[in-house]
Amino acid sequence: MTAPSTLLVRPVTEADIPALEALAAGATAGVHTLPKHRDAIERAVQRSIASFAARVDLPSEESYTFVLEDSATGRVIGSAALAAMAGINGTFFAFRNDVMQQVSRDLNISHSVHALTLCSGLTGHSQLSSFYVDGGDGIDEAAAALLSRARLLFAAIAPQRFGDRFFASLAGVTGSDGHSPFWEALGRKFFQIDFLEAERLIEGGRNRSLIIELMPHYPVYVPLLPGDAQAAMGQVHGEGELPLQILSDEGFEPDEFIDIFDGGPILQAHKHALRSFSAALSRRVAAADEQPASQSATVTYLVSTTSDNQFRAILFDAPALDLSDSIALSADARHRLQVVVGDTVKCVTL
Amino acid sequence: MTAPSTLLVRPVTEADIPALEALAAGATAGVHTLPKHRDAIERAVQRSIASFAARVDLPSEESYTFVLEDSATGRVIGSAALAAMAGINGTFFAFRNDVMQQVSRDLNISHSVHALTLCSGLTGHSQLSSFYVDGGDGIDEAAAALLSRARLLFAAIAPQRFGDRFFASLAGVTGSDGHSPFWEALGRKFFQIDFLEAERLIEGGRNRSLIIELMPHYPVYVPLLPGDAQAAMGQVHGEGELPLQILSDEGFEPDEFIDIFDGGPILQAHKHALRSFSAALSRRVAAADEQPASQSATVTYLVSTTSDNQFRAILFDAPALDLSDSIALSADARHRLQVVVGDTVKCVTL
Amino acid sequence: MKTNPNTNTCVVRAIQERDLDALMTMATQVGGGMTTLKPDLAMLTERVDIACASFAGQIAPEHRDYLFVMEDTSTGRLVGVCAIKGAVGLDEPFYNYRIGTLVHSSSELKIFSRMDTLYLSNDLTGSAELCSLFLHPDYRTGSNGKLLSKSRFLFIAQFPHLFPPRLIAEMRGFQRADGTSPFWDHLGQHFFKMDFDRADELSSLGKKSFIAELMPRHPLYVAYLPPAAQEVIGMVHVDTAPARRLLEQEGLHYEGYVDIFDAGPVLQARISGLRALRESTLAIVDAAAPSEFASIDPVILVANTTLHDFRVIAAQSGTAQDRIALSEQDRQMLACAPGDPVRTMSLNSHRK
Amino acid sequence: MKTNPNTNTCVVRAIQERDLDALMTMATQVGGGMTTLKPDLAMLTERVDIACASFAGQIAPEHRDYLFVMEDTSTGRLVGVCAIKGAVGLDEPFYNYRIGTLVHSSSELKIFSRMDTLYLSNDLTGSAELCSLFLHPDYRTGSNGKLLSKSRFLFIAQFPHLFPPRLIAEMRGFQRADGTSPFWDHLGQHFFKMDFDRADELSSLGKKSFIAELMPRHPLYVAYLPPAAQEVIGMVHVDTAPARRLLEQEGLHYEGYVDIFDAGPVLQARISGLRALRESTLAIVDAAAPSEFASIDPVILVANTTLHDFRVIAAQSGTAQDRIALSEQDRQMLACAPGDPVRTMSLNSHRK
Repeated sequence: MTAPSTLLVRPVTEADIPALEALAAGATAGVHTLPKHRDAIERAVQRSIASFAARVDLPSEESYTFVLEDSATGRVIGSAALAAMAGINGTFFAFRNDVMQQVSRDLNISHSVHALTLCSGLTGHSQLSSFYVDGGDGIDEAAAALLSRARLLFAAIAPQRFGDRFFASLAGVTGSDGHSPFWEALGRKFFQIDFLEAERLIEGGRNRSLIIELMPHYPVYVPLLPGDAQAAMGQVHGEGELPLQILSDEGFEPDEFIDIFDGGPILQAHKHALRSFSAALSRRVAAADEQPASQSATVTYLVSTTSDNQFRAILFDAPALDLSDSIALSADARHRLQVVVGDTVKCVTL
Repeated sequence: MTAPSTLLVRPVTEADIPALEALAAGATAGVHTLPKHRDAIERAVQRSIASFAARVDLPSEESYTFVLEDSATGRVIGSAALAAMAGINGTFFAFRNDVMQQVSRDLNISHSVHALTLCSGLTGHSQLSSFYVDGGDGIDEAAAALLSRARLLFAAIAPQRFGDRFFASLAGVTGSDGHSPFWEALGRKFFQIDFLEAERLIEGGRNRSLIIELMPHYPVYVPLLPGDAQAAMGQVHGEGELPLQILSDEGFEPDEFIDIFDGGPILQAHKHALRSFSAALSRRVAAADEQPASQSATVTYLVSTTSDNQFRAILFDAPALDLSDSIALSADARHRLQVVVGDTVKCVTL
Repeated sequence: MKTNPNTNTCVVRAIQERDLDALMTMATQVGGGMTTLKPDLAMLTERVDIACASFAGQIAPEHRDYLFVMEDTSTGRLVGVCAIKGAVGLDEPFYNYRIGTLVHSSSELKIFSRMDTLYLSNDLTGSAELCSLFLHPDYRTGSNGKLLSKSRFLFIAQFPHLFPPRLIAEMRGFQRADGTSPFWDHLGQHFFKMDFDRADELSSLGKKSFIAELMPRHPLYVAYLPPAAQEVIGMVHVDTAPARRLLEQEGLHYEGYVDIFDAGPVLQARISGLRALRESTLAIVDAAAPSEFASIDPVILVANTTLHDFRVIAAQSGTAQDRIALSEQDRQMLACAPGDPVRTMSLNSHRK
Repeated sequence: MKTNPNTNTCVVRAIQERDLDALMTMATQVGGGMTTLKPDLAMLTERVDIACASFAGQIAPEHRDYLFVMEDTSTGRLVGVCAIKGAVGLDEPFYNYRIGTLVHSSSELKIFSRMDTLYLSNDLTGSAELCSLFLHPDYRTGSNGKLLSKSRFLFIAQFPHLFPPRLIAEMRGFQRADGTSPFWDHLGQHFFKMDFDRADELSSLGKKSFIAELMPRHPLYVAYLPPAAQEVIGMVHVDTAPARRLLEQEGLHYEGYVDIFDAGPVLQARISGLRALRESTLAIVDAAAPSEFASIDPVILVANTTLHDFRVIAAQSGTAQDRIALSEQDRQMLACAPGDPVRTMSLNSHRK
């Protein structure tokens, strides 16, 4: 497979707002978490611009939005965000899936019961969110991986902007009508409204005080939930399978947390477990014509700048870099990254 | 520092029972968890012998007891145990120290409150316990490290006998009279007896159904505990500092769990984070006179056999092994390990 | 005028050691569903011993178990049994679910949810308990049922100092026609992994540590349960409905406590709020010839005032000026003589 | 014989719109500790409007707020106020701690611990509430205090269909001499990080979402608290003890619910169990000359039967054959005439 040679991930700009509106129109309610309405999009863009511009020593309210652009056409075909700390201005709520041992030695009984506890353990972790790629012509997997993982390359070159742990909440199982079996069994009993209506009111957030006002205070014993709600726990929506695959390859793992609304999986990782942190290589940029064309097979790399206020990332096919201290980039690639020969870039295999 | 050259760690045998009784007489109640009475010692020895002899595919009820012997005198000067799975025949109970975010956006209030929840999350993990070295002449730190860490070398050569995660519960703060501030604030209210009496009755176990009968069902809010009990949470007893240091060097970390009785720290690690697993080297045994005496500085290694039914471990000073595929052992060392030239041993730096 | 012969030949009285065999016979007739009266001779022997010691005042009030039998004095046959336990839950924990309310409200979303919750509780620990009521089918006529059940309230009214402030009665919960319990099937079963009868039997044998070991400890929202289980919370077994009505007439109420296995209601009262404590009165016995009784006289309960040989009858008579005329037969059944005090109360409550 | 002039010139009556200024004046005299009667004109205006609509039957019973004032008819001055809320907790959650029991028992160790626990609860949601009682210090003589407090029970007895089954009254909790609360200092303070007065004020303003946000949600063992905090659970403020006794005489009981901030007790009753519903009776008014009154007559409470102009007085009189003789002054205070029905009840309970 050859890397798509015209793609570029870069920070969002104000000029992207119409394109983001168009993207949002194609997104599925209750599945994709990108902002939907003009004012929410504008707020997110302004916040991202301010976040990239800020000098940051410790992560705080910053949230970074990236867009995937086809530089051949100038068209924005995807967007994704990375929040420095989840739950800013509140608490990020999730259900922790605890296991309780049920043991009676006298009666020779031993089994385990799961229980979901509303908890705030993910507050302050860095959060991947709002991932969306226009799937009009079918989503290119490499393009999706570039967009998703570029966020983590950014975190790797600017670690002071983020926490030590990252997570991503993936869309849970819903029907084509937006019916969520997990919501029906739990959230509806407390919110008394439909899943999509709740998501609309809460704007997809998990940090609102109304959650603690409305959601159950005590652990929810899983055996008491209907079968379809139990089955939905930790299961990803069909449209979340590609993001799940990309993040799993990166090093994320489903852990003990699930989403409080739709029961979707929450993937977590310590940054040291992520390939963008542990396996990315710093290489000096060379011009492609400085070296003889290699006969050996090439590897597709994500290549990014190493400057956190001029961040860009592309895909590039190159011979394996393990034994080289430089990467030969084509003029076009250098142009897309806005780097020159001698600059340093981060490279990680796709 | 030169490694004590007469020490040996080996599986316990029936002949060690009187020595274990003598050791137990010197141990401090409520601090050291080795069995105290003849019948308990006999049970532990029989269980260890059966465990070492068993062919094990999956960890279960096995518990392995090791002794530290001064081979010059034949005297047993320490013992330590490693249980394949904690909480066998029940549940291993611990307090999980949860953080609850207290946020009221309207009132601009944000702080966190800790709460202790009785939980069984450590059940099934492998447990280090019963560590004790006779401190009559002051405890030799290298000897203590050999005894403590030899258990993990054993686990590394027989991983199928253990779980993926290991933990050790260290003695918490108690006064010279056995008074535990954490127990006074919590356990006493439910057990209505003194700390030492409770430990005696329960034989140091944390897997008894009477714990679930007596201990609090609901999270204990830490701010409600008296100051001295809060201060004792996660603090190690003076006699636990050396074991804490040894295990920390090995890769253990204090995590979210503390002991339900005295509030002492519970250290945890995934086996991949332990030096005995990740940094131990397999080396062929050479005779010390096969190689010219090295002029370079030596490093003290823990060296163990690689046979799980003939397990032995010693300390040995050798030149750094990184660039060598063998270790030159003296005749005495080979004798203590009962290995011959050409055998394979595991080596990890002290 | 003649009084009802069925009524007049039955007396409820403190059990005696010689009643053991007849009690055992009755226990075999009880059938399932009453865990406190099983045909187990060792258990019954112990219980009769404790009851005799209770009436003799030989053990502390909170350990007493007052067992009463109904005897048909015309035949000497024992035809019914009932009991009052001095206190529950002092040896083994006494568990209930308490139904509480939690409100979840968001002014922002204009949502206000008022939700019922089940809390595992031992709140009723130390209460006195009415239990072990059984009347032989042949005698389920006239006032016998009321006499048997209500005799206990006269006992409490006569000896209130022997009782704690609260009195309870556990009612058998709803069952389907096949004997299964929807509440158990949708709740307990998930945690106990055994069938209802087994759990009920273990509990009745006083082996309650398994409850502490297996019972879910956190409060549960009733809304988690399917409608079939929600509906039966606080509902009695169809056979128990008449017993429930009798107790409610005497001042017991369902206050939101239910059985942890079948969600049957616990009825409860403050002792001081019982009808018997408000309405029963002492009267002095006069001798009366049978001809003095008129059928217009209401049926009243009459008890003697002796702890060790407590006796209650239902008599057709009336009290006036704190005196009561009793026939010789009634006086014999009560083991009392003219001039003795007796405690009387109308059989039925006058208040709605 | 002359009757007590203080008593006889005071009437408790349904508030009217024209009473607003006088109510505001009274509210300034109340001082701290009563969160439902603050000298805030906008709040009082709204409250009087709701009260007038309540007596006029213009709003649903559960949203009503019946506000009564005591007027000294000899001067026209308002000297007291009291209220009954139709229901609590239907707009904002109504929180309490409920005190329950948990038993921890191990037969192996022969340990049996019976422990009190605090459960955060909204169980009392929907109850009617007695509140806002204030009597001017100049009038704290004779029967005035009882008249003011107990007038509400006659109202409930006259209109029981307007009330839910349960009635409650929150009592101010124990405070130290310096006005601080040991319960708050050892419990709420840890979670709210504010002082008691601020929390109390926020709550009284109906801003209760902070409680949901900050309150510890899990049941607490009382044993976790230091003795100073344990001791005051269910204790009233020293100034509130007389008010508590009055309510207990009328049939309210402390049943284990306390305030979440200061642990002051909530008194509660079934409406049907109130003394007023058992003992108050209707009588027809007869005209009586002052000379007919004898000082041996007991003081009784007399109320008219009109919802929109409900009035209660304490009169020295007696009822016989369902008739009552009232002086012209009394009849004027009650806005009733000979031949009208009135509801009467002895001022003091006859039962212990």
